[in-house]
Amino acid sequence: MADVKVAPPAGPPDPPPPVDLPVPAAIAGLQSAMPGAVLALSFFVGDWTVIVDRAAILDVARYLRTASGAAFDICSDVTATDWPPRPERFDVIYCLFSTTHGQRLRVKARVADGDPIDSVTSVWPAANWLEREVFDMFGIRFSGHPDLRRILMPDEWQGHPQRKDYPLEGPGELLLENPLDWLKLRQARDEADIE
Amino acid sequence: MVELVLIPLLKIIVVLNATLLGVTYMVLLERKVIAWAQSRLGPMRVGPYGVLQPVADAMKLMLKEDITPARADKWVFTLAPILSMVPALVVYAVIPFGDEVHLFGRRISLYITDINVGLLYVVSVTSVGVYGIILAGYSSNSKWPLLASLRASAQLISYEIAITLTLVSVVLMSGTLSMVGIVTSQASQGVWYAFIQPMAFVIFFIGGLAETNRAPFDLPEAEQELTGGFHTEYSGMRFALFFLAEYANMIVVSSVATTLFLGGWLRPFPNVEFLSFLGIVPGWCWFLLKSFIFLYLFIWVRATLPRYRYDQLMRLGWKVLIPLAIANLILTAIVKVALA
Amino acid sequence: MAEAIAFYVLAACILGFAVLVVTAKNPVHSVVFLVLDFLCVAALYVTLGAEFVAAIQVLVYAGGIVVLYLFVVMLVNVKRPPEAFRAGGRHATLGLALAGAVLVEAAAIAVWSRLSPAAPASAAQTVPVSGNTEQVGWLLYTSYLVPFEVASMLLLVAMVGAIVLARKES
Amino acid sequence: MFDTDELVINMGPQHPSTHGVLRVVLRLDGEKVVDADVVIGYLHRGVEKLSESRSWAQIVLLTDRLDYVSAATSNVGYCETVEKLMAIEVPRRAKYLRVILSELQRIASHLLWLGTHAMDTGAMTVFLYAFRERELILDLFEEYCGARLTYNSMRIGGLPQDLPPSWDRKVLEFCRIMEGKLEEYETLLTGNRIWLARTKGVGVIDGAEALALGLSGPPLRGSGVRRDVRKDEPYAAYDEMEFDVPLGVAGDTFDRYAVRMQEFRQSIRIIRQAMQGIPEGPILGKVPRLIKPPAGEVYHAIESPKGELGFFIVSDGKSTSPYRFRVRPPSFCNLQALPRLVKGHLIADVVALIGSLDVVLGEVDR
Repeated sequence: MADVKVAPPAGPPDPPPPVDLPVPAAIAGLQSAMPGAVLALSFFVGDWTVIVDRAAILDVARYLRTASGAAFDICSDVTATDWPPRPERFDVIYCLFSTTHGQRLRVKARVADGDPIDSVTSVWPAANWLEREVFDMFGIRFSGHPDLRRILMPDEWQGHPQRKDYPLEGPGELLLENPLDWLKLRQARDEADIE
Repeated sequence: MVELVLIPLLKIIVVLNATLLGVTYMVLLERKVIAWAQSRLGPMRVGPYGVLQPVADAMKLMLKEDITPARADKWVFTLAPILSMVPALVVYAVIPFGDEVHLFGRRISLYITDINVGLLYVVSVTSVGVYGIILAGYSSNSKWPLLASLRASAQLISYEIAITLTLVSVVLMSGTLSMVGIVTSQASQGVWYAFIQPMAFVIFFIGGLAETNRAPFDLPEAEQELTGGFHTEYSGMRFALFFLAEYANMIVVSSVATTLFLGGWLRPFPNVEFLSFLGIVPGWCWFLLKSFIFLYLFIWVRATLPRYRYDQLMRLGWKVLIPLAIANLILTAIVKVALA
Repeated sequence: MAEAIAFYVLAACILGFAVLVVTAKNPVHSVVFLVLDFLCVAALYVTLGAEFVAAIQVLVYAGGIVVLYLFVVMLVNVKRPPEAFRAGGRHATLGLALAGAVLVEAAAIAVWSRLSPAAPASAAQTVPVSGNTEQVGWLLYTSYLVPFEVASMLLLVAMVGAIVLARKES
Repeated sequence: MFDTDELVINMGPQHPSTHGVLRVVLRLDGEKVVDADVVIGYLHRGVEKLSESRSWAQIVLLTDRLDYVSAATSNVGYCETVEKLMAIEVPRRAKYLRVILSELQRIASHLLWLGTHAMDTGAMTVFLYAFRERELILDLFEEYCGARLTYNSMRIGGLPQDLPPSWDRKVLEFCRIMEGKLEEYETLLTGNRIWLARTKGVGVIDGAEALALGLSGPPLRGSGVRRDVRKDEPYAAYDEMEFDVPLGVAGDTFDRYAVRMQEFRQSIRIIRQAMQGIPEGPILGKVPRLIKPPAGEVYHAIESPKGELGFFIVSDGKSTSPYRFRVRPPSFCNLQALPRLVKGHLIADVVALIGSLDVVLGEVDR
């Protein structure tokens, strides 16, 4: 797929909802309850997205989980997207579903490299492993997470593979310059464990 | 000299070889029967219908590298398979395969010896077999086998109690501990003890499954839980010894059950006159047939049932089987005294 | 003659294994030697014509009680540091004292039985049944009924006590 | 009095009952599990990263290798997501065929679950019976698309080919056989005292907690939560199908088992309806030759045999591969509940619980 290199996009388009489309009650409620938290709304191919302030994410989550008009009791997914040219390069995305209202909502927060974001595990315990995966793959730290470790990659791995500046073929010689050294290191550590 | 040394020696050689051959073919039988239960064919490649499969298995196991784990307790690791195999073979000394046959002008009894504490001998020798499993688990220096050996020691001791209690009921009926004596007393009383001691028979069967680590009580070697159980770290011939010991124990249990409950070498309904034409079949054939039925039951159960959990196994042993066995024993004693 | 040879060989084995039980560094090895010791004792019983006692010896001691020993040894972490073997002054004196007491007792019994040897033999002659097992049973339920029942009560009490001790407060 | 330690033991990554390369670090008190830590990633192949340099059509192949025992449903999920992104109208016949293939796949996947779950508890005959019937489904798939495991059976906009001749008769014949065989499995397990003892009351989780922990699919429905993507957010032709969502009550291993056993029957029911009502017409919608969706983000979920399988895809509108490709794997999220479920149970229950969650490590690790 050697197609022509184009400049990397600076961010998602996040098209605003059409003016004549009624905003769902849950989003309207969120906007009125926490006016400062919601930065923008987006609507695309039938999916509603709320872009919120990073600092307010835990409050937003708590509201969406508990408010009767929202009651998003399922946290389907927590993931992230990397937009390197943007100053706040990461989008952390929460896919929610409400079993009472049968509707979906995506919540997005922008995070700069190195900045932490509050963990929502206290609201949705399901987010535990999902946030670990985001940490593992993107290096976004979740403050207040009970057990923030790598999950898919080995513990001693360097770098975060899903970032756009991470090469597809892996770190190559950078990490495994001499695999034997690495093996020895590991063996020594294991033996120390046994003793 | 011939009577004292040669004939017993020949008997021992015949019994040991027959046992080992029986054990290897027991493995094939099990694979075949389970395969048929599962709509498969089983071994088919080595020899016609796979009949030479045991030979191939034995060759493979003997030629395989015999690995001792680096941090194993070496001599206990070597001792364990021997400890589990020897008791399983020694028991055959008192099992009466038949009455007497006339061969080359001599009357030869079809058992190696008949000692007056035969049944106790069986129980005590088999109780030593548990050491093989426990020491294997301990000496492997691996956690899964250790767990398995803990399971095994608790399981075997618990079920031994229930089994021994059922045996006492049988002894009450027969009035003797001699294996031959128990068969002859069934002949003289004209009934198999399975019919007058059905409870003891069932408890003995269940306990026998547990004592030989067979499904649904195969916890010490539960592959899905303990990755192979106590013999996880064994390979080659030492592994084969464990395997052979298990099957030898199965044959022991079914032989003992046949002797105690199914009239040993007696034909069915030994006191019914019009069935006397069955007498043309020699006694040892009846014995083998009955043992075979028992072995088939073992295999059938394995193909059908899921496995018990450790706590459930213990509960069944201590809270169901042992009280039932004691109740049966007391009832037998009362009836016996009342009739006397 | 053959009996004497068997006795001395077995006695040597018993003593040798007993020494190994005490000296083995690994508690599991000790237990294995103990089993071998018990098996030799059972063989000794057989040479004395007491098959029943021999079978019971194997069944109860080798096959039952020592399995529990092994169970406990494996379950409880008894890997002691090497110092524990060296600095055992108090235990050594206690052990020597106990061994001395047992020796004195054995000697006393030997001397006493030499002085009045007829007592146990006469009891066996009054038994109206023949056969090893039957004789043991007869004696247990006639001459020794009370000690037998007391012993069983003692075991029951011990068992209940063990359960009470092991039970966790819930 | 005595010094007793907890035993730390590694179950896996090479272990007969961890269904692949799952590793569970158990802290044991005797045989009782005090704590469990699930270690995954041994089968991580970087599917998400890899997809960012593959064309949209090639990714269908990668989705085969997520849940490799249920490739067709993953194919459906991915294709529907791209269709949603590109607003492609899929012909009704293709929608019906997707339902049929999905449900056949669901039966195949549940059969594998049933066999391995029973095998883990020691009932080995059920395993071979289940594989015997699964073979029939694999034959059907082989006849349809030529493959037996990684089907690559969907295309963006529809399906690669129409049904082979007389395939529909074979499917109905399979449904007939399967109904009889279900009775056979239930005879071996459902009424079996040992099976009941091993599954009832093991790994109990109530509905609210199951939702909070992110369970989906049969494990969630086993706890009595009525949540099925096929009903809540119908896709393909599920809105035209009539079927029930089986629910459990106690939320234990047995209920999860019972739910799946009922789902077999519901799947057969759906296949029969779809076979009856299948319309004539094209099987591929209007799809541009070069697939290049507009810039934007989309999330779409389907009900895979394991639970809610979601795809979150970001397109930048310029390149011929996705900018970000994210799979919401149901096995991953279900497995998260394992430490909670096994706590206080015995080792034997750990294998039963891994079995009752029905995880596929290809999907967990991606």
